[in-house]
Amino acid sequence: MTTRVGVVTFPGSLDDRDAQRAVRLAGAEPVALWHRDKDLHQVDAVVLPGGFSYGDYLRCGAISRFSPVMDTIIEQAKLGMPVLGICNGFQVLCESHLLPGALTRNDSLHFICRDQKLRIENASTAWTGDYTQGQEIVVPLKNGEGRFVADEHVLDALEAEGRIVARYLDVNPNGSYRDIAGISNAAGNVVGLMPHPEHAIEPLTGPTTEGLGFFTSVLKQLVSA
Amino acid sequence: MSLDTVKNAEQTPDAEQPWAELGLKEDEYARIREILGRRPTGAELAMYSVMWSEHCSYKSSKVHLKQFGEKAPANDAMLVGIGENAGVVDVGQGYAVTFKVESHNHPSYIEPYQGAATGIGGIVRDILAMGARPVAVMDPLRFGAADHPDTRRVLPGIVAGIGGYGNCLGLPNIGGEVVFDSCYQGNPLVNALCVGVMKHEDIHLAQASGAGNKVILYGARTGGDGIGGVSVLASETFDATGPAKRPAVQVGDPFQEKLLIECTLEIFSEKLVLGIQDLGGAGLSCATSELASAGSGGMRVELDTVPLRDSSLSPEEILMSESQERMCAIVEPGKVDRFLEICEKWDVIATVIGEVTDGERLEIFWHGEQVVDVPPRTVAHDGPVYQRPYARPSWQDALQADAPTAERLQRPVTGEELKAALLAVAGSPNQASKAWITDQYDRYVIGNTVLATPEDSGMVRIDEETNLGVSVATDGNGRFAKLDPYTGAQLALAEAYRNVAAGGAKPLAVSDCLNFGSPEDPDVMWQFAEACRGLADACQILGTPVTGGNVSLYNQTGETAIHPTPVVAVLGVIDDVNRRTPIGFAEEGQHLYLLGDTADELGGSAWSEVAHGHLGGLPPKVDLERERLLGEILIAASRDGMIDAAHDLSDGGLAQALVESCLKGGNGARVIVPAGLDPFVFLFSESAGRAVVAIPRSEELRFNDMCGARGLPATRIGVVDGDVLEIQGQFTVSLAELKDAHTGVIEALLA
Amino acid sequence: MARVVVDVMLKPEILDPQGQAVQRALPRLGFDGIADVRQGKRFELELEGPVDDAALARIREAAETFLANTVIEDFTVRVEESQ
Amino acid sequence: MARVVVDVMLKPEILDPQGQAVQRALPRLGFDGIADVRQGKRFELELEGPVDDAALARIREAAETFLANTVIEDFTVRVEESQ
Ligand SMILES: Nc1ncnc2c1ncn2[C@@H]1O[C@H](COP(=O)(O)OP(=O)(O)O)[C@@H](O)[C@H]1O
Ligand SMILES: [Mg+2]
Repeated sequence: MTTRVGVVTFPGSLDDRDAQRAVRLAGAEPVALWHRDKDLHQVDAVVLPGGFSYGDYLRCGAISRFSPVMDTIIEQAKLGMPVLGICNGFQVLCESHLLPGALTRNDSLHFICRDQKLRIENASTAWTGDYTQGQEIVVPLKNGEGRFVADEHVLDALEAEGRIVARYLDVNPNGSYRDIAGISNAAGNVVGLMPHPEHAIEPLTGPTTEGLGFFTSVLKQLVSA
Repeated sequence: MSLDTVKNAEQTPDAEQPWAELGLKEDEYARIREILGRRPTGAELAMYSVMWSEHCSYKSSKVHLKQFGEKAPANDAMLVGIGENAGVVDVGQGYAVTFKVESHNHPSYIEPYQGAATGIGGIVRDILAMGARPVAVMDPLRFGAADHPDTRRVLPGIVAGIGGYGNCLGLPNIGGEVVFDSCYQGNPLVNALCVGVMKHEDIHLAQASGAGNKVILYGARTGGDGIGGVSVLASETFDATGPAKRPAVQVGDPFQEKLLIECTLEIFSEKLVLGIQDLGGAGLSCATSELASAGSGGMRVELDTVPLRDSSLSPEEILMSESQERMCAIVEPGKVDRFLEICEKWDVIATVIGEVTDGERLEIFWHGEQVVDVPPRTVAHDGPVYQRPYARPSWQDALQADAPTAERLQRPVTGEELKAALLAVAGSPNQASKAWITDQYDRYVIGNTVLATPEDSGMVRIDEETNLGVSVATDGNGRFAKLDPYTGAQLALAEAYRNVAAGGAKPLAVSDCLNFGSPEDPDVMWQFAEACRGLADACQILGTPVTGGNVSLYNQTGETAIHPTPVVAVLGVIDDVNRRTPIGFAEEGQHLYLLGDTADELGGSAWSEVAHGHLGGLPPKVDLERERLLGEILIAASRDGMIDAAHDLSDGGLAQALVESCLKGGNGARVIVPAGLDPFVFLFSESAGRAVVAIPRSEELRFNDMCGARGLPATRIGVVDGDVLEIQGQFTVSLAELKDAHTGVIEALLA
Repeated sequence: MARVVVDVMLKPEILDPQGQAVQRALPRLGFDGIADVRQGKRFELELEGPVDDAALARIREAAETFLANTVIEDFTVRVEESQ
Repeated sequence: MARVVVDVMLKPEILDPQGQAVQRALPRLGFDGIADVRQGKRFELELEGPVDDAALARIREAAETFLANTVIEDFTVRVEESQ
């Protein structure tokens, strides 16, 4: 049976079709999930895609976090289901308190779209198993509110527990504390990532194909689980 | 104020009416009375005044725009031509593409962020209204001098507004233009383009047919914004202290528009709509009168049912409001429930506000009383038409006589001087990298962007199975058009055409945005007439019809008009986007060829501006047959895998093209000045009809044979190599030095 | 040091998409009875010197020319009451 | 109808790039003597019913769970004094 990976569409989600394409290219079956529907339709993992859900009004991810589908996702994530939040999805995960910290306005105060070099700091989460620790990749980054902030002791704990999944290299594009581009929960099944691996899966349309690993990783993880 | 009903208007024929304040001329007011056989009601007056404004009626430009239809080349690809919200072109495999460029100049000067944002919102709704999914946007921009303090106010706001709205809609920004010139100081130009894709059978038109069918207004609530904006914006000139009348500014809600897009596409996919129109300038006045006049019958609207944001609005205000993010659809009664259900799914407010009648009148009611009873065509299409006087400006001859000859303008001669000139041009605001701006735009969303900034054209894949794609480029050189508006308009088309071809796509069709000064100035009107004539003639020769566009007049500060600025967008199609040609010199060892002829043509050039602040002489000559041949060679070479890089030559000439292609590809080049050519002319002339290409050695013979057989001059000028750009016998400059000069310029000016 | 607060709100006739989004979300979260929400900005300015009339006049000017966009926004300036 | 105002500000220890940008710009515009600027949000809520303790308690809860992200923000709730 093929693995089913759900991709949630909130009102204002933009990269949902891109995430579905990435899931497909990785060899899984993408399943569209609707924000109003509590039912996850037997998916094995979930991607919360990028975009401007609810226009990013109030705070990014703040309104989406209260949608019916999130109730179920929060429940399942706590039981170990792999969940990847990309950009706006990362913001939703922080607002849902599945991940610590918050994402705030870029220090430049501008939206920034660039090809970003990252280092994979933890290759043992559900979404990074196909990378090697320390591997450097380039994927697009595009956000206006991507500056990861958290208390010093939270940051120290993230470092100590190996929960920093990826860091910005060369350029810190948004002022994130400690160059953090992505983090995971303690169990490693929930990952939030500010850059967009789903835009680096085809040589034709991406700067590289080095983003595909996130989507193939979760497949292996699910098969071996 | 008591309600001015139709009955009341009949009984009080002599009541005073504010037609002049609404921008109508005395004879126009008299025409309205004649059409109606009585005085108009307040609501009718509001509708006529906005719909007969310059912006909506094209009263000054119409007589010249006619040529685009009359001279249109026969073109099998045209599915919908001028007259609809946007033209539609067949691109094969059952796909149709629609695209259009529009202006939002004046609002963007007053409120840069919201003005530019709502400019994107408006053009996207036009494309959506054709039945298409919007797939990309572009933004041709013009600003005042780069170092002027007001540019620091205007530019960041406009860029943030375009990004803020477009990014939030999820539309990749695949290109545009940024030009600085002090002529745009009090009149920045914000043109916005959108491309949309649909299947042939999904094309929708703005028409209301079939008595009993329902009129549904959906999207945002109607508020008091932008009331009168249309007539005021398009008719008033701006002085240095700001607009004479401050129009209400509209605030955009891109989130609402995103919902409107998804909701509308779902409605289209279930075939629930007979006719559809977006609400833009003139709001409901425009939508109801245009829908009704394009349909078979009349229309009856209950204005009370319009969802309001402000319950105190009068019927006149509701009819004139330009609240954003609204659409109007004609739906069969049996499909209304499903229509409303889909709107509910997307949290979009939708209301039946009226129905199509079998009469011939547009009738609008308020609290049960009739406030409008008009023949819709008279509102939408029978506006006044002006034959504005025009005459060649008295200063034109002197301007053209002031050619940038070597005697008049000191030219660089030594290698060192040439190198300094190259760095100065590459680092001037107009030629410098625009990354600071374009990095604020999402170019990746949707995952189909094949080419985007800083490539020659923007290209998107429209079918992931077959790899069919389309590309668009926009161009417009106001300096050339000032020197000669006829040639300037043709050069704009030629450059956009060349850019599309350089990427490997076949040019199919044109949209244009004509930005000019006041039509009441005969000099400006002459520029306008010449530009239209030039563009129409050139489109005929290149076989690319104008499918639609927009006119923006009154772009002037006091007596001073902007340079005539026809912005031309060319749409092309490519069968396999994998065959696209990028601009970067990516492979060492490939040979560089210069295609086309280079003459001593520096009138209006980037060099003359940067080195001498000079504008005079004649623009480069246009040879449209040569442009077509060059295009055919570039397309064939791309299709057959003969070239790996191509960059068209325009502002800054070969020098600038080499800088850009080297930096993009991360490789240097060794270049030889061809025998008989002056090194300065070789590097900086802006002769049209040229491109530089990089060719793998294995393809060189085949490529040369093709050019020889077709009669296109192709001169081998060098090789991709190393990490310096070397002009042999003249100078070398390292990539690091080039990058230093070319990047960081815009941010330094705005910081 | 003294604190001056500048509140900047969209003019009443101008669309406030942010406030609307909040207003629509509140009932879904179980917060009823809220008829309208407007969202604006609050600036807290710490002055180096005393908050006298001259200082307030300058801040009012800064609000007028810079902190608020008076084409679409209104503002108020007030000295913060100590809490 | 009565108005309740919720002010939301970033916690003092969180960097506020917007406030800093304003602060940096002010001297360039000729406004000196401003030691610090913080930028936050102001929500104006119009209630349908009376502003009693129960209503304020509910609004405080909405602020806590929704209007502010207490990981990074502080908030205050107050009834607007009529001006
Ligand atoms: N410069 C132009 N060239 C060709 N067609 C134009 C030009 N300006 C306007 N048009 C066409 O005239 C029609 C009316 O234009 P417009 O009022 O801008 O449309 P809309 O009502 O969608 O805003 C459209 O079909 C438009 O494409
Ligand atoms: Mg239209």
